[in-house]
Amino acid sequence: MGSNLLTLTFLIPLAGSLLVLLVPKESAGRACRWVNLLTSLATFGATLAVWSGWSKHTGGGYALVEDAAWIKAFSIRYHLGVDGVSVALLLLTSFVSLGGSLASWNIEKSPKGYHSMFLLLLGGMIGVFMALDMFLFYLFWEIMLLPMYFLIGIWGGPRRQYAAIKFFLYTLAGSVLMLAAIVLIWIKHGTFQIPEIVALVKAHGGLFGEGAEGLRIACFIAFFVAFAIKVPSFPFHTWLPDAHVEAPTPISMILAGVLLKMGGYGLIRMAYPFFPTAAATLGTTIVVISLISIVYAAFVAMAQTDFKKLVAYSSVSHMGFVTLGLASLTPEGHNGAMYMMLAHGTISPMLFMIVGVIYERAHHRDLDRFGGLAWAMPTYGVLAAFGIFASLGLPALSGFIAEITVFLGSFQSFPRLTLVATVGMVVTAAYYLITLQKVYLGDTPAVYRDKAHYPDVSRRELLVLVPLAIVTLWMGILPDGAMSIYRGDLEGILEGVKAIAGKP
Amino acid sequence: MTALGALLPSILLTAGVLAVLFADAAAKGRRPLLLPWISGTALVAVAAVAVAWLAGDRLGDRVVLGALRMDAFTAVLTLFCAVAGLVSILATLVGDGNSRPGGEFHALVLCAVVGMSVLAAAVDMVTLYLAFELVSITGYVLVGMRRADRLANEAAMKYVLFGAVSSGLMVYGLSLLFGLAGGTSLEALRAAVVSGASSQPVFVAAVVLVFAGFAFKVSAAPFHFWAPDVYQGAPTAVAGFLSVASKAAGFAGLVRVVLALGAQPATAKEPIASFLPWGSPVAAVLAVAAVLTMTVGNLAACRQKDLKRLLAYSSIAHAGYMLMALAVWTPNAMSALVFYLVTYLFMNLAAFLFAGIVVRATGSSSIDSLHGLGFRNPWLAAAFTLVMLSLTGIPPMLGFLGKLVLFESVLREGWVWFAVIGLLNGAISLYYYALPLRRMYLEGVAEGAPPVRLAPGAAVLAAVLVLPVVAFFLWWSPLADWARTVVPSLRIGS
Amino acid sequence: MLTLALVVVLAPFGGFLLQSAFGRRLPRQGDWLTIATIGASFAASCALLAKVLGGETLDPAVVAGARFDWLRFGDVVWRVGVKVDGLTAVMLFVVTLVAFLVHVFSSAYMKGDPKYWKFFAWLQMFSTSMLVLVLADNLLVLFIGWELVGLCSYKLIGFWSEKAAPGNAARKAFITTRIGDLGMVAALMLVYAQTKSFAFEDMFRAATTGSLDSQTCTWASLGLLFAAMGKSAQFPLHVWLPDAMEGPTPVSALIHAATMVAAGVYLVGRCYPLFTDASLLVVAAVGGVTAVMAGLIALAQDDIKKVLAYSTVSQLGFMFLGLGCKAWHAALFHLTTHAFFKALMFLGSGSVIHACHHEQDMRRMGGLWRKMPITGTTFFVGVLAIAGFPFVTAGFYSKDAILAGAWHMHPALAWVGLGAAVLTAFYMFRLFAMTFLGKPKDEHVFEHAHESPLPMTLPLVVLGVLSVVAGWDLVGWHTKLLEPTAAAVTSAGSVHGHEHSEVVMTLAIVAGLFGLVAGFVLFAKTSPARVAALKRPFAALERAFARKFGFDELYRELVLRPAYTLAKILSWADAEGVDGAVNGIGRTARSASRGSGWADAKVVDGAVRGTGAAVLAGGGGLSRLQSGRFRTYVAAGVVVVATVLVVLSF
Amino acid sequence: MTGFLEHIGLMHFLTVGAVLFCAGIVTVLARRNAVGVLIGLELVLNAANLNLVAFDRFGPAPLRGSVFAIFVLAVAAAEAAIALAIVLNVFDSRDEIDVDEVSALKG
Repeated sequence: MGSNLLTLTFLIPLAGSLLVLLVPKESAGRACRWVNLLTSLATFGATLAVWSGWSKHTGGGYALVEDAAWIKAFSIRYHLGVDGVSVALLLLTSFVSLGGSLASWNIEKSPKGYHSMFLLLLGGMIGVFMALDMFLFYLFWEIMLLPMYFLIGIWGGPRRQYAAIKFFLYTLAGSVLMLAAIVLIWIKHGTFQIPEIVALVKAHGGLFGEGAEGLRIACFIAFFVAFAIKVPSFPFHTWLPDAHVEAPTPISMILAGVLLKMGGYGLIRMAYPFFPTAAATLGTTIVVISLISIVYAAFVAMAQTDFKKLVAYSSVSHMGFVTLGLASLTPEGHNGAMYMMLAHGTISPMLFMIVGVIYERAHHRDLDRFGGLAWAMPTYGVLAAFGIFASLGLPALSGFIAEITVFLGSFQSFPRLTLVATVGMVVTAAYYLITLQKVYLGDTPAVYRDKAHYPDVSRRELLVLVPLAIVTLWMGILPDGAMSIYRGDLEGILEGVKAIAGKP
Repeated sequence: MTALGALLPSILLTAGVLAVLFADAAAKGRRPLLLPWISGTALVAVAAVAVAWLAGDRLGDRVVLGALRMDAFTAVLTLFCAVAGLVSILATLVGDGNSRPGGEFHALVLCAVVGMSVLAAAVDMVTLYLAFELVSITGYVLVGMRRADRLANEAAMKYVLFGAVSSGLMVYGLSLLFGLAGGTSLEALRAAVVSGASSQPVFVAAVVLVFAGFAFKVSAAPFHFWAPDVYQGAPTAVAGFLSVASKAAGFAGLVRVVLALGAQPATAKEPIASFLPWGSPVAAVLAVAAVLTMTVGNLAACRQKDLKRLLAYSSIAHAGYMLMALAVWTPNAMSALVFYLVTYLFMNLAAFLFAGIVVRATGSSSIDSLHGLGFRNPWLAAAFTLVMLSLTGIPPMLGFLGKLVLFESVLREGWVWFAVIGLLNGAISLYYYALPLRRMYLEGVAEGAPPVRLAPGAAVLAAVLVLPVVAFFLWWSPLADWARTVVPSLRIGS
Repeated sequence: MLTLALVVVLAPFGGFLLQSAFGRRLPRQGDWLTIATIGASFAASCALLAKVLGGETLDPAVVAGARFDWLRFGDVVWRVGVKVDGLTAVMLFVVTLVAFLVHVFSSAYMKGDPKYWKFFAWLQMFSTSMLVLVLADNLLVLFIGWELVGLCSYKLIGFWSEKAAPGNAARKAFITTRIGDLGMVAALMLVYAQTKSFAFEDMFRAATTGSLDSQTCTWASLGLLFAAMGKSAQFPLHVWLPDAMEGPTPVSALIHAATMVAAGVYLVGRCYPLFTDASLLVVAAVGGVTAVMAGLIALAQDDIKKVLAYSTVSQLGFMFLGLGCKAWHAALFHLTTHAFFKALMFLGSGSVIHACHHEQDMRRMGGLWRKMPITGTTFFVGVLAIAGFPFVTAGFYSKDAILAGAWHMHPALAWVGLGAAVLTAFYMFRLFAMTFLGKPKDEHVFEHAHESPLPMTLPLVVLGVLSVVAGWDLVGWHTKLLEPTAAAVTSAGSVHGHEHSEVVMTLAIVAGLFGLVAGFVLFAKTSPARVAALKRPFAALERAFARKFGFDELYRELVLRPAYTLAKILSWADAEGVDGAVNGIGRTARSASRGSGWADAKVVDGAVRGTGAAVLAGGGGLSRLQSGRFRTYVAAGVVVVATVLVVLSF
Repeated sequence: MTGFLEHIGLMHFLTVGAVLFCAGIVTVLARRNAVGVLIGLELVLNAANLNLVAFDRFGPAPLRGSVFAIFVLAVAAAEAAIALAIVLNVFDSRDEIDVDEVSALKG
C-alpha cells in the first residue's frame, strides 16, 4: 500500500533516542527532557495517524501493511501491519509513554542515558505491536528488554541490580522457548508470517500435520509460558513485585501500563490462533492458573506494607482476568480480556504515579507510616481515591466493565471456577480500602502537615494524572467507544480459533 | 590445484617465521618495530591466498599429496586462523603482558597458524596427528612465554602435561584405528567402517580415545579443566588466540574424523521429538559431550569473579553449542557450525581484546576492576556490553544469528528437547554475561575513579571487531547463503 | 414522560457536579443550590406520580429514546434504558421526598462543619445513584446504581473520617455490602448465560416461559436475595448497620431509614418473577428471623440512633417476610409507610441530639417533651405509626396487610410477625419514654435542651402528617400504583390484594396496644429502680442482646483473622515460596557442597535468588572439581572415558 | 600353556601394548613429580608405537605404520623437550614441581 507510516511510527522514538545522545553535555538535564517529551508527543501523533489510517482501511485483514523481503535465506520479511487490536494497544502505548516522559521530568542521574533508553524502549514496544513477521516480533521483543534492564538497573531503588537481572532472565528464558517454537513452525511450514500461518491453520485444521498433536501442545505451552511470564500469570509472576518496587516511577508506569499487555497481545495474536486445539484442551488449566493469579495475588497484596508492592500484586491480580477471559473462548470473554488490558493499562500507571508523587515527597513507601494525606494534600487525596476506586472495579469506571464482561464470558464456559474468581472482587475491595484508610484518611501526623515538604500535586503531576483519570471515566461510562476499535478484528480472530477448536 | 599451490599458505608462513627470526637476530637485542609488520604481512598474504581459493573455484575438492584435501572447508578455516593470528598479534600490542614481544612470539604464532591450516585439510592420520601436535606445542610455549610470571609458568605446566596426556590417548586411539583401517588415510578408515568394522568392540574404544584428544583441543567436558587455569595464567591475547583459533582447528580436525567414523549420518529414527538420538555411537558420544560441556561451562561461569576465567568458561559453553551441531551431523548442521565459528571468532576475539585492555588499564583481571567503566569510558563500556550481549545470543547482535542458524539445524532433525536444553543454557548464560554489565553500569561510579584511557590503536582494533558484531545483521543473508556453499565441498552424506 | 424521568435523575447529578466543583466558593457553601436541585427532582417525581396515577407508564421498548445500545458483543447487544411504572413512581416519590427533607434538615444540623459543602455534594450523588437504581430498566444498570449507592454511603458514613471510628465503619459497610454484591454478580452471570440480556422484560419472559429452568431461577433469585440481605442489613450481613451510625444523623435518616436499605426490598420486589417457591420460603425465613432478632437487640440498646437502626433492620425483616409470603403489595406498601415514619424518627432523634449538644445516650435524657414540644409530638406520632396504632396511623394498615398475607401463607409465620410487632411497639415506646417522658436524668443536658430551629422541625411535621395520611389510600394510590405492577410482576394470582381477615386485624391491634401499654407502664410510670429489679433475671439475656449476639466477634474470628493470616502466609510464601522453592533446592545443593567452603554471603546476595541460586549450587559443586590440581583434572577425564567405554561396550 | 607361546601373533603385541598403555596412565596419575608424569606419558606414546608397528607387521599396508611410529617418536621428543623446559621454569619460580602443590589457579 506504499504508505510507510508504520515504519515512521517506530522510527521516531529510535531517532529521538539517538538525538538525545547528541545533546551537549552541560545542558544535558533540561534539554533531554524536552527532546523526550517532544518525541513522545510526535509518536502519539503518529499513532493517531495510524488510527485514522486504519479506520479508513476497508476490507478485512491488516491495514497500512508494509511488506519487503529482508533475509531471503530464512524467508524472513520486513512485514508490518495493524488491525484493531494493535491500533488500540498502540494508542495505549504512546498515551502511557507520554505520561511517562512527563513523569520523568526530574531525573538527575545521567539524564542523557535515561532519556535515550526511555525512547529506545518506546520504539521497541511500538514495534512489537505492529510486527507481522514472527522473527521481527521476536526482534522487537528482545530489543525492548535491554533498555528496561538498564532503566531498572541504573535508575532504580536499593535492590535494583537484583530486580533488573531477575526481570531480564525471566523474560529471556520465556522468549527463548518462544524462539524454539517459532523456528519449529518455520522448519515445518517455511514461513514466519503470522497471516500465512493463521491461514495454514484454517486450511489444515492445525499446524504440523496430522499425528503431531503432542508437538502442537508443546509449542502452545512454549508460547503460553513466554507470554504468561509477561502477563504475568501465577507461577511466573515473582519478578513483577521486585521489578516494580525497584523501578523508578515513570518506568513502573510503562512496565505496568504497556509491558504487561504484550503478554496478552501475544496470546491473542499468536498463541491461540496458531494452536486452537491445544488451547481448547489446556483451557481448564489456564483458567485455574488465572484464578490462582486473581485470588492468590489479591490475598498477598493484602499483607503488603510497601505501597508500590501492593499495587504490583494488584496488577498481577487484575491481569489474571486477561488470561481468564481469553481461556473462555467466548465473545464477552475475549472482549472483556482486551478491555481489561486497556482499562488496567490506564488505571495502573495512574496508581503508580500516585505512589510516585508521595514517594518523591516522603522518600518512603511504608503504608503504616502514612496517615491523613487527604487532609494535608486535598487534590492529591481526591485523585488517589479516584485511582483506588477505579482499580477496585467501581461501576462508571473502566475496571468494572472489564471485570463484568470477563466474568460473564468465562461463566459461560467455566461456571463453577468463575464463581471462585468473584471472591477476588471482595478481597480487592478489602485491601484497597484498608490502604485508602491507612494512607489518606485518619488523623494526619504532624510531619505531613508542613506545606513546604508536602505540597499538593504540582501542575506537572496533574498533567499526568488527569488525562489518565478522564480516559478511565470515559471508558467507564461509554465503553463502546474504546471497544469498537478492536471488537471487529478480535471477534474475527475468535471465530477462527473457535471454528477449529471445536468449541460450541 | 598443484601440490605447490596447496602448500602455498604453509610456505608463506614458514618464510615469515624465518624472516622474523633473522630480523630479531639482526637487531641484536633491541626489539625492532619491524617484527609485527613482517608477521602481519605473512598472515595477510595467507589470508589473501585463502580468499583467492574461495573466490575462484580452483580448489576442485582434490586430495593433494595423499594427505591434504583442498576444499572450501579448508580455505575457510585457513582464512579463519590467519585472521585470528593477525588479531591476536595486534591485540598483544595493545593488551596486557609484554606489549612488544620478541621474535619468538611472532614465529610461534605463525607456526601455530601453519599447524591449524594443515589440520583443517588433513585427511591422513599422520598429517592429522602432526598438525595437531604442532598447534599444541606452539600453544604450550605461547602460554609460558613470560618466564618471570609464576601464574604463566603454572598455566603452561598444566597445559603441557594435560595436553600431552590427551594427545597420548589420541595417538593410542589412532593406532587402534590404523589397525582397523589397515591404512593411515581417513578414506581407508571410512571404507573399513562402511564394511562393518564399527561393530567390533575395539572400534568404540578407539573412537572414544580419539575424541579425548579432540575434546582437549576444543576444551569440551570432561577434558575442559585446563582451559580456565590456562586462560587466566596466559597473557590475554594468547588466551584469545587459543580460545578461537586452536578451538576452530580442533573442530576442523573433529569434522574430518567424524566424517570418516560416523559413516551413516545420525538421523534420528522416528521423525519428531526423539530425545536420545542414538543414531550411531558416534552421535551418542558427541550429544552427551555437548550437553555436558554446555552445562559445565554455563554453571561454573556463574560463580566466577575473574574476567578471564569467566571468558574461559564462556568459550567452553560455546564449544558445547558447536558440539551440538556435530552431534546432529547433517550437511545443514555442518554449515551451521562453520557459520557459528565465524560469529564466534569476532565475538570472542573482541571480548578477549577488551579484557586485555581492562587488565592493562586497571592491572587486575577481576570483574570488580570494571567498576563504573560505563561512566569512565562510555564507548569502551558500550562496545563491551554489545559483545557480551552478542555472546548471550540477544538479537540484533551477530551471536543471535549464529545461535539461530545452529538451533534451526538441530530442530530440523527433530531433536526438540536437545535444542530446548541448548536454548535454556543460552538464557542462563545471560546471568554471567550480565555480571560485567552490572559492575560497569549498575553500581554507579566511585568518586575520583580515573577515566580509563583507550590507546588509539586499541580503539581501531576494537571498532574493527565490534562493527561486524552489530552491523552484520543488516547484510545477513549473503553471509547465510555463503555458509551453505561450504557444505557440498565437504562431500558429506556421499 | 421521558423528560420528567431524566429531570428526576439529572437534576441531583448536576447538583453534585456543580457543588463538588464550586461548592466551597458559593454563598452559604452551596446548600441552597443542592436543596434547589433536589427540590426540582422532587417536583418532577410528583408530576410523574400524577401521570402514572393517570394511567400512563413509560415502557422503554415503546417510547423512543428511552433506551440506547450501550455495548455490543458479536450478535448480543446490551441495551440500557429508563423504565417508569407504578412501583418506580412510588419509589421515586419516597426517595426524592425524604432526600429533599434531609437536605433541608442538614442545612441546619450540619451548620458550622468545616466540610459543609462536601456533605451536600455527596448527598446529591447519593440521591442520583439511588434514582438511577430505581429508574433502571435492566439488572446491569440497577447493579451500577447499587454499587454507586454503596460508594456514596461509604463517603457519607465516613464523612468525619479524621477520626478512626467513622473510617472503620465506612470500610466495614462497603466490604459487607460488597460481599452481598457477589450474590448479585452470580445472579447476573446465571441469567446472562441463558438469556444473553439483562432487560427485565426479557428476563421475566424467559422465567415465565421456562427457557430459564427453575433451578437457575432459584439460584439466581437466591443470589439477588443475598445481595439484598447485604444492602438491607438482613440477618447474617447486618453487622455493618449499627456501626454506620457513626455517620452524621441526616445521613442515617436518608440512607438507613428510607432509601439505601430499602433498595434491597425494591430489588426483590422488582425481580419477583425470578423467585420460585423455594426461594420465597428462604426470603420469608430470613425476614422473620431478622425481624425478631433485631427487635430483641434494639431492646437492649441505649444509644438512640442504634435503637432506630435495629428497628429499621427489624422492619425490613417484616418487609422480606411479606415478600416471602407472596404479600408483594403489602410489603411494598409497608416499605413506603416505613420510609416516612422511620425518617421522621431519625430526624427527630437528630433534632434531639442537636439540642442536647450531640448527646446520644438515652439514659442521660428524659422529660424533653416539655422543652421540645414539636419534636416530641412528631416523634410520638412516629412511635404510634411504627407500633401500628389502629386505624389512625399508616403503619397499622401496612403491617396489618403483611400479617394478613403471612397468616394466609402459614399461621406460624404470622405469629412470628406478631411477636416482632409486639417487640417493636415495646422498644419504640421505651425509647420515647426514656427521652421525652419522665424526669430529666441529667440536669446539664436538660436545661441546655431547646427546640430546634424551623428548618429542622418543618420536615418533622411534614413526615408526621405523611405517616398518618399515607395509610388512608387517599388518592387510591394503592389501587392505581401498586396493583397493576403487582399483577404484572407476580405470576399466578397468588397475591390476594387487600382483603382483611378479621382475626389477624384484631390480633395486630392487640399486639400493638399491648406493646405500647407495657412500654408506658414500665418506663414512664415505674421508677428506674424497680425497672432494674425487674430486668435482673434477664441480665444474661440482655447482655447477649447488647452485644448483638456476638456477631461482630464471630465474624472477626471466622472471617477477618483467618483472611489476614492467610494473606500473611501467602505473602511470605510468595516472597520465599515461589522463589524459595527453587531457592530451597539451591540451598540444599549448596549445603551438599559445603565442603568447598565456597558459599560466602556476598555471592549468595549477588546471585538471582530463584533460578540463580540453583544454578550457583550446581556451579559450586563443579568448582570443587576445578581444584587447580593437575591430577584431579586428568583423573576426572580418565574416569569419564572409562565409564563411557564401559557403557558403550554393552 | 605352550600353545599360547607357539607362534607369536598380532594379539600378543596388542596385549603388551594395552598393558604398556595402562601402565603409562597409572604412572601419570600416581606420580606427584612433573617429570614422573612425563615418563608416564612416554610409556603411553610407546604403547601406541608398539601397536602401530605390530599392525604394520601383520597388516597389509606397506610400512605405513612404521612411518607413523617414527613421526610419533619425533613428536614425543619435541613434546618432552618443551615440557621439561616449562617444568624448569616452574622450578625456578617455585623451587618445587610437585604437581599437586602447583595449584594457585583454581575455582
